[in-house]
Amino acid sequence: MSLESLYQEIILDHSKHRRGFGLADVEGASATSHQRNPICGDEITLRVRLDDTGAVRDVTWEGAGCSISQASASMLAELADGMPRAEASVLIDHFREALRSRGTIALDEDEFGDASALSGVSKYTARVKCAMLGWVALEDALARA
Amino acid sequence: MSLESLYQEIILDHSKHRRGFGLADVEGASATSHQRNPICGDEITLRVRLDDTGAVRDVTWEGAGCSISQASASMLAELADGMPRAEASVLIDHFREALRSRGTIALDEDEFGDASALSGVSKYTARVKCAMLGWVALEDALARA
Amino acid sequence: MTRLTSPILDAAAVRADFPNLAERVNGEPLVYLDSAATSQKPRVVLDAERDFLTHTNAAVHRGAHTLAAEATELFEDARTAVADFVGASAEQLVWTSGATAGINLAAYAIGNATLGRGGEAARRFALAPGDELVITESEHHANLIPWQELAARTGAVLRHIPVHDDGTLDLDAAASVIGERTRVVAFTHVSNVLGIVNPVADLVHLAQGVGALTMLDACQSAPHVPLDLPGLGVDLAVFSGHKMLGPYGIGALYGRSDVLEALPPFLTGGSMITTVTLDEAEYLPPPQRFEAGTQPVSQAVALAAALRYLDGVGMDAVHAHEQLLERRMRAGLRAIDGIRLIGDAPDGIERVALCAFDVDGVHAHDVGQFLDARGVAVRVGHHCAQPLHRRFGITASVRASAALYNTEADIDTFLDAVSGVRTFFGVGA
Amino acid sequence: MTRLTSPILDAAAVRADFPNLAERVNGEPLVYLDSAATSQKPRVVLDAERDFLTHTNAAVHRGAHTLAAEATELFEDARTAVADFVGASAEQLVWTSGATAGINLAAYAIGNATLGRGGEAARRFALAPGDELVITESEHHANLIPWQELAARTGAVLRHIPVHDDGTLDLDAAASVIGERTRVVAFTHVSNVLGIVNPVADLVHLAQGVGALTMLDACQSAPHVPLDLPGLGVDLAVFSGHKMLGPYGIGALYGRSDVLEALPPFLTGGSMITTVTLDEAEYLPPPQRFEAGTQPVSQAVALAAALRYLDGVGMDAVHAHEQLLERRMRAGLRAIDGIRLIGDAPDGIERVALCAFDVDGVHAHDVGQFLDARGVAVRVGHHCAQPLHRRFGITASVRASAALYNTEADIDTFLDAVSGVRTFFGVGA
Ligand SMILES: Cc1ncc(COP(=O)(O)O)c(C=O)c1O
Ligand SMILES: Cc1ncc(COP(=O)(O)O)c(C=O)c1O
Repeated sequence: MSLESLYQEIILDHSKHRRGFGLADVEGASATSHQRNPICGDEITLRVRLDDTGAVRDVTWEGAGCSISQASASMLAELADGMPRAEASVLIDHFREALRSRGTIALDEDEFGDASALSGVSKYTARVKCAMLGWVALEDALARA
Repeated sequence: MSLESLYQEIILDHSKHRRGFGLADVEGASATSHQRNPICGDEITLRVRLDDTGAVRDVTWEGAGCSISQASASMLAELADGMPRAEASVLIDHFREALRSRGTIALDEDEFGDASALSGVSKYTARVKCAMLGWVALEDALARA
Repeated sequence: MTRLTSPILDAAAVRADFPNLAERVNGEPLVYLDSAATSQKPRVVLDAERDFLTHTNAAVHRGAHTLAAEATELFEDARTAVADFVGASAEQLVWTSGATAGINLAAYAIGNATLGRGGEAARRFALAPGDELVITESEHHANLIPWQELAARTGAVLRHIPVHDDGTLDLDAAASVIGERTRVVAFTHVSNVLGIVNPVADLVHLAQGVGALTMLDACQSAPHVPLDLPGLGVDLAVFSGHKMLGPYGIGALYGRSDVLEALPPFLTGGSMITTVTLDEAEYLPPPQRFEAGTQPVSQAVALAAALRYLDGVGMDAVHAHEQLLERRMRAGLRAIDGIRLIGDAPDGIERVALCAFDVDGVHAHDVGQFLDARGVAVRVGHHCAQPLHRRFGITASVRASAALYNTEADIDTFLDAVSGVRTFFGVGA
Repeated sequence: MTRLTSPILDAAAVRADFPNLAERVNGEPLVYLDSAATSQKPRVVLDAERDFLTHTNAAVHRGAHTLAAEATELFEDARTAVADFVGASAEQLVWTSGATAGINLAAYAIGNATLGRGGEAARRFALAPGDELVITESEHHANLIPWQELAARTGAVLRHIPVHDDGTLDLDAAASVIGERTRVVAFTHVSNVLGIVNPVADLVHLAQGVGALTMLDACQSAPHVPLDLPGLGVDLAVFSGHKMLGPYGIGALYGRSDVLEALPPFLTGGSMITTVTLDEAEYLPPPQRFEAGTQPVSQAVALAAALRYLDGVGMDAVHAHEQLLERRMRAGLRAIDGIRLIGDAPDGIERVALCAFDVDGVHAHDVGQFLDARGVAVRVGHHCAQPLHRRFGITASVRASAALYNTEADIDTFLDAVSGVRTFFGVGA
């Protein structure tokens, strides 16, 4: 696989213009999660609010990390907004399954939007944790909310 | 090397009719040494008296061990009797040197008497400690005397 | 690799997989009956390690580069394979440098808990003066001295379960030794001198009854009987790679998940932490928490190959084959004048193919030398079980131990040689 | 095997001895610049281990049989060879499973002395609350966390010697940190992030002045510079086989004889005792006292082969060659826009061929991935030195490290790749 298919334009773009970046006030937030990747020292803090209908709102985050982890969190913030909580959980499960598939399951563009560009990561086992970081944080935050 | 040249008749004989076996009374003895071989658990206690001229007298010993260690102690008890202390030390040094020589140095019959039959042991590195046991005990006892 | 479906294996075919068995010793074909000390290794194991080192070698868990990622995958696959072999899951399997290191890990982790390390969760392991650690009289020094030292460091008391004259454990005594104050019961699955399979279920039952932690030394069972460690109900267990067709320098500690979760670390260093400052460190969950520093990576890969080989042959077939050898060896030794078997329990007691014995009038060392001249490699000495030898009134014994690659002909050569010992040394008849 | 007498070695000839270097990665020839993590192994090392396993394999130190005697000889010859390589004698060399295990051995042995183990002789190592252990800010976690834990277990206090902005040790600070209460000074010979050779003599002088024990982490110096550990005057030192062309799962602890004689044991089990009862054990003198259980025998033999190989090439030639690579790499990196070298001490400071750096605007992980696509294997992350990274205001860096088998062409390929990083990721110019 070529480097260009791992680092697609859209990934580099999200890693530079990070959607949801900058943590919202804790007031009004339903839950916060802090996650880190001990291998590279990357960290993320992610905050989420559930609205009256139980839908995911205002996914905001902060953290330092490689372009894959930053882009992935950015894409997630955009994608999850407005999603019913249960749907978000399913989304995260599907994402994990595809990323762990060692390239055998692609991320569907209809389901994952921009994040479908992360399909290539699943061939790089050492990078899967980078791409998962924000998603694990959202999963954890939802579990606490 | 054949087993028969390791276990010569004279060795088997000494191992069965052990000269000096049975520890003399501590009274009158100049020094005692206890030695053991941690690998096989063999032990020896050896006692020696130095007479007025400083000669080695009454080498007696007790202990359990393989036929090589028993024969070697028996031969030593016989050989060292009446020997000036300094000569005994040289004898022990020569014995050690030959046994560690991996078969390159033979034990001279004039110097070692019956014990010269132990030359073959030096080819069996694992058995050198067995043959040395009594000699190390005498060396140690002389150092304490 | 040899794959057989028959319950009894084809020892000749298996032998062909082990290059070392073709050696000659003192001009005689090698009859290797010292597998309880260390086993020989099949070609697939040597190849697995060399392949790894020549194609994939790189440090694991810490690299973005391709070699490191491949090495990490092989390493973690090996963990799963080894865990599988003993019925466990990968998170329950901690790499160690061998069984001795695994038992020390447990003893020191408990010692660390006693000194307040590991926080709240570890408090259940902390020992108070007068607490009791229980072992058996038949332990290898590896499952004895670490507990002596732990007792000496903490003020705990070491007690032991005696063995009967026939080598079986005295379970009545066990029931009274294991009591209120017992905190750990550490025992061997199979003694490396007696060859008897201990009644694990009974001991686990007694230990659980008083809330004591159990540690099983599976060194001498893992290569010979199908193992299901979670099924046995023990909290911790250890085994060594080099005794089960694998390389030196690797072994494993199995632990129940809740026990490993709560134990504080033992060795510390790289790759077992999350955040480190100059003042303190936070530790990863198990198994990584217990794996400080560079792990024996190529050895892990090779050990996995060894266990796949054993699985290919089939542990049931291995066991059945070795039972044949065991009966032949024991019956043969019983029939030779002047031989006393150590712990010769009645037939019907489950055993592995291992006999330790004393030859009347001939020192073990001399017996070993005599057998060696005939190409028969056995072990002589106390086999790191001095208390057990003392119990039987001897300081050393001769031990013959077989493995899947031994044949009935090996046993016969051995027996024939043993029957000549006393004549050669001029004792007996 | 390659033998050269010229002071500068023939890297192409050396390369041919390393099968792994012929691998291709992502379609590109492998440029392996991750030797500080683990080195590649020459064919003679792989052969030595395989030869041992296929011809001599047997448990050492405990057998009367021929194989066991041969194995024991090879094993003890290996000890002498490895001791020789660092200027020590065989009794001063303790086998360990690696450097991490060696440092833990020292820290736990001191902990055991503190708990009263080891009798009279060991009392000099016992720590009292408030006693101080000193490390440096640039230690690998392996030479940091074991001392943190020892401090936490004993009430001792851990202090550190800071580094200057250029990565060199602050010796003025060292002189004030090391004082009356200092009991141990543990420091690395060469940091695995900075590559700078620390002033061992100065630190030993300060430590000896207050009667403190010294522990040298020689992991990153042993493969690269001629070593004379007794000459350096340290009390203890460790290194790892896998970083010096040898196998995984083996390393050594060097100790001054009087220190090893007095230290109580750490790991306990078989082969390190004289007499064992159910209640207590008596221990052998060093080095055996510290070698519990089956040792990594084939790995010891292979490590000796690795060091004979290095001696064959000549450590002076290795050092001179690597100096060339070091200068080329550092000069090249300095010339690339947006690169910040970590601890870029002025020229003239002694170093090994290792550079860690930060690329402005691109995360280390991404840099590693980019280089990997070009076949260049480097390490990214904190390299088990989080405190040092924090000191320089970063969490991760990229590290390139060379060994005797790297060529100037390797360095150029690496530099060329690095110079393309920022453009690819769309940062900078
Ligand atoms: C300076 C330094 N010390 C200690 C270690 C630990 O060595 P090992 O992981 O082989 O135990 C390393 C390597 O990881 C190192 O670079
Ligand atoms: C029953 C038993 N336990 C423990 C050990 C120690 O194993 P290792 O020396 O591989 O650590 C052995 C083998 O020597 C053994 O037979």
